[in-house]
Amino acid sequence: MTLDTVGRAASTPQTEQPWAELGLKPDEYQRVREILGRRPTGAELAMYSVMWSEHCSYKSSKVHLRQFGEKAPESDAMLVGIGENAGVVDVGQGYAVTFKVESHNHPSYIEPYQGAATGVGGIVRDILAMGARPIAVMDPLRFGAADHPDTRRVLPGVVAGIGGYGNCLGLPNIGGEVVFDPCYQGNPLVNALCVGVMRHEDIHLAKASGVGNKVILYGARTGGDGIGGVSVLASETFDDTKPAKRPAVQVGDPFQEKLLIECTLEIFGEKLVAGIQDLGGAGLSCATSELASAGSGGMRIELDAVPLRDSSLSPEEILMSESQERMCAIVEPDKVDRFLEICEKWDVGATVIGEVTEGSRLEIFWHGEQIVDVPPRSVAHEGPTYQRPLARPEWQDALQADDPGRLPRPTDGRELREQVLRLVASPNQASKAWVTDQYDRFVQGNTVLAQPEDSGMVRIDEDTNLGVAVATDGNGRYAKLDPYTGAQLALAESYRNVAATGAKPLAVTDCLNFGSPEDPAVMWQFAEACRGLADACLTLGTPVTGGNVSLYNQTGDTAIHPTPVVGVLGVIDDVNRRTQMAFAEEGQLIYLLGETREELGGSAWSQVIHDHLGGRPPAVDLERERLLAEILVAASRDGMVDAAHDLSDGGLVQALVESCLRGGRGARVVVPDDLDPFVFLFSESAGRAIVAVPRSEEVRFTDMCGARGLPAARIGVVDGESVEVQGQFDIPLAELREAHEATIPGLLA
Amino acid sequence: MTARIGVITFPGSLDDQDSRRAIRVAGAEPVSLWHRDRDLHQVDAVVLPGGFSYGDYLRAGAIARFSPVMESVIAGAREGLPVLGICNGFQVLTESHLLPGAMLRNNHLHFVCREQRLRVENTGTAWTSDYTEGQEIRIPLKNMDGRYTADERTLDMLEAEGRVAFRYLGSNPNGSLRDIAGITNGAGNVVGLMPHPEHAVEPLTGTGGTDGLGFFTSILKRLVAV
Amino acid sequence: MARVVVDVMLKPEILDPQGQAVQRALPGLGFQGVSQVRQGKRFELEVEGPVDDAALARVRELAETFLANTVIEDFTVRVEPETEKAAS
Amino acid sequence: MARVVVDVMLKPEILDPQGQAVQRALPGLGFQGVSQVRQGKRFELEVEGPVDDAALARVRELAETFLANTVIEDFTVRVEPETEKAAS
Ligand SMILES: Nc1ncnc2c1ncn2[C@@H]1O[C@H](COP(=O)(O)OP(=O)(O)O)[C@@H](O)[C@H]1O
Ligand SMILES: [Mg+2]
Repeated sequence: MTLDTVGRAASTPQTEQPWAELGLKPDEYQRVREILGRRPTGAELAMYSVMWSEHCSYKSSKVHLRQFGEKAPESDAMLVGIGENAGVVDVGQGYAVTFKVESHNHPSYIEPYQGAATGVGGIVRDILAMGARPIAVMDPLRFGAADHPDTRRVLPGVVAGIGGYGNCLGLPNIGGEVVFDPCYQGNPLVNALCVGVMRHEDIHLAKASGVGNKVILYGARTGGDGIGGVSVLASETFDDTKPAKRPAVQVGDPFQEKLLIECTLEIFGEKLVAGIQDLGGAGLSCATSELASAGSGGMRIELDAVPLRDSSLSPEEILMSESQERMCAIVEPDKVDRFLEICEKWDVGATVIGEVTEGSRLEIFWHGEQIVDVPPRSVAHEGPTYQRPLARPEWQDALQADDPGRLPRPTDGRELREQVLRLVASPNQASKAWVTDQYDRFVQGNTVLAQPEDSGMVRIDEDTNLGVAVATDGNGRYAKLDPYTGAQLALAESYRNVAATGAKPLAVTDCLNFGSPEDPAVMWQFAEACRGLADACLTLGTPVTGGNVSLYNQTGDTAIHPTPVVGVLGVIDDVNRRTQMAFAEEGQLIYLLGETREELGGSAWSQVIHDHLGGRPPAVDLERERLLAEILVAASRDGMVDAAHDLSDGGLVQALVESCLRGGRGARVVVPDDLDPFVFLFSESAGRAIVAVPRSEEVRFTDMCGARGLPAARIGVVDGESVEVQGQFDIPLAELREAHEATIPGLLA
Repeated sequence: MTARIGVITFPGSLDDQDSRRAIRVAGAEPVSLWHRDRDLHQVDAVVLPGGFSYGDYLRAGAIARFSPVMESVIAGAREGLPVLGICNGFQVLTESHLLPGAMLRNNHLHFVCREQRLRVENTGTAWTSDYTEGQEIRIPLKNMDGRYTADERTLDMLEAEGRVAFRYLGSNPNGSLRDIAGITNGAGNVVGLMPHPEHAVEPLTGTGGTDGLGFFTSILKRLVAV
Repeated sequence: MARVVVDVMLKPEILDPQGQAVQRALPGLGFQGVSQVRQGKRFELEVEGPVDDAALARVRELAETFLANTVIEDFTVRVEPETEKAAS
Repeated sequence: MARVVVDVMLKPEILDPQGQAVQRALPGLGFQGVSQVRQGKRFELEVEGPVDDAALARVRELAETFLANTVIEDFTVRVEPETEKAAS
């Protein structure tokens, strides 16, 4: 095969090219030809096709994501905003924190272990590329029905992969989610979040500037794995009737990544890099074009210099390979030797593959011949943008009209008792210890809170005790009923979880998991969710710093529930003041904060007891969320509460049971006069939490709530060996524990 | 002058930072040692930390055992240098034959991370003198390959010589034979265990206790007394 | 009773970190001249009854659907003579 | 260039939970008549130069000291004919 050089491309305009197979649309291919003024070479075509794929270019989502910037609240905390590998937030004392959540959904269905493992690896490199030391990971997960046979294949593999990779990297896993719903049967959602910390002055950006600076590729060798994975896997509806199309999946090497982290941090420490980018989706195509596009000059790459695992790879394949555990750095010439020395110390391969040039072109050579000559911006940042048609689904009205109010309710204490036990034993409400016990949450010795607490919390300074907290939440059932409100509820819950542990919420990351953007109904859901999240972030004063979009999560014509997953980062000045969820002290008073209305749409109760999804999700009151958070943070700081737990799916009774089991203490609770016991226990009204108040603090605490206008009702006391709702039922802790803890092991053993 | 305790970093070591912190909290001076460097820099004792040296590829601890620094550790240990192997470090010690037996994949095949109750069975070692015989402690456990195995003769010998230093209490977390959580060599200077005392030296982190601190205060007392 | 052996190896184009780690350690052990190491899994199945073509076909199916993930792994199935047992 | 294969299996008296887990899953997959499953490791070494007795002896030593832990594992070493490559 003759090499398709730039010269040859110019002289053979008629050559047929496989643009359609590579996922380009006719008009997209035409645009490439216009940009170049000729047909692209094979290598250029490869680059444009991966970089213009949905996954890399956000072509369907971009117009909606813009709102996160346009409506961003004023925030002094934002140091780096959307558009970089990850946003960076000021957390005080000269520290900056970066965090981001990403999806690895499709690969995790095909090869659960490696798909999930490489998902963790990818997000960790993103965080590292900002200049930060990764300090923790989290994993929001969603699977098909808990009792479906394929869930027994996918879930253990995913969990083992996340643990296998994260544990080996030495990153504590401090939280996540495990949700089951038949809608995720063929499309499990494997999202991974990483948090990193650095000093302000250590922030690094992905840009190539300084003519003559060297481009160094370091880390693993480039192999033939995952070629085209990014465009094919992430942008095509998964169709299991055609196994022949199954693309290659990458295998991760967490050990290599650990070395890459330590090596990179040492390189940062000696200030040896002018720009840096991780290699993720679209591999070298992405790294070189993004670095060059963001920088001031051009870039010249000698592709022959790339160390290969398989010498038979073609230049196109090298450009598209998604081999893991690689990074690309821009280094001043007189620092190259030291850079390579540090790599050698850590047994990390490193090679100079090119340099920053004058001019503005990205030029790539192979055996001395030019195979790429493109304006890098056109590849990296000027991909197509679609204003896809959107339409409110015609079934939306009927779904919302199907109010759970008509469902039969428990009529007496005996029925309530029975339903409480069914609720806490249901797969979504049951203990996730089977999963989280496979994750190292202690490594690095700074984990202050981890699962099952409301948020994970990590100390970032051992002398001052400064810390950060992160929670992630999402509820596809709420979002299906109303995507605008559903997205806001996800944010509200995550925000509340952070505040419940005593940290002040600062910033947001999100992973938007949806079906096919080519379906107007899905596109409407997506648009509504973006609008809802952007509006809510504005009101709460927590900017979106970055995130990820995963589309085409559907099997045939059936999309998953719209599932925006929202991560919130908070800061706490002194981690000694954190609030835990456990009711640990006999005699403390239990207060319910917030208002309880009859809100059962999308609730756990409607799902568990009636297998029902309909009506409207709980109403959102963001001002109330903000007030609740302020009270929770103040109460933690001033030592007014000993325990706090937010209320979300499963309502009050779920939270109560969790806090009792965690502390090994019972509770005696009285239903407030103005509430029906069933509504009191199962409603999922937002903006609520329960707290345990020492008697000595009661007056101070209630005065504060009263003065600020936050409803606070004393509902009971920490006491005994059971959860008793007076006049209704009494369930021994042992019975609750058995119900709560046996379910997941029973399903997976 | 306080004791200088070396902590080795192999490629893939993870809990080296925590081990150094624990040594500091106990009042000794941590010294970082590098796997490629044969020189032990005159440390008074050595900790082989937890983690996944060389990714735990091949077998946990199998590749690290051949690193240059281990030649010196093995030679030193034979002459009485106190050595503590935690988790992956314990695996390195068995692979190096400084301690008998071998470590296998947990019988349930999963990584397990939890608070673990242990009984201290031998307080005569360099690393356990600050505990009392039979004392119950709670420290974190986290591993994939923690199932201690040896043939019956070896097990009987360990029991007879009092060299089972720690035993799991409550449900056995990994299928370890005779509930063995850690052992010592005959001289008592080399100790290995699967759970992580270095994660239990301050109330705020780990599982929220300081039961692990005794390992580091024990060695400190012994070294300063010498 | 016969022993059927299923060997499962990562496909050649797939990264094999374990094999790589072993290979990198060899020179340090004074072992030269090994250009590549791949590490895979070996399953030994003790099958009751005759191992005829039908039985082998079933083992093959088992390997394909369960023992290997053919997205990243290849496998071979063979009947092992009941001899070579002892070490080395 | 030749391929030398080292198979490493847990000693028969050592519990093999991985093999057991496979075996336990078989009936659920509609697979009867397998009385035991053991899972081990297979190493493929591409050795440069001729694989004579001396070379094999060295691989055996490598297996003994490094690839297997003989406290718990047995191993076998053999030269593989360069043929059986493809899947199934
Ligand atoms: N996949 C997971 N990985 C880590 N932690 C998890 C995972 N799934 C759930 N958790 C943790 O379990 C606890 C309970 O989860 P969940 O009920 O979803 O919390 P909440 O309702 O407060 O968001 C939380 O601490 C959460 O972080
Ligand atoms: Mg919560």
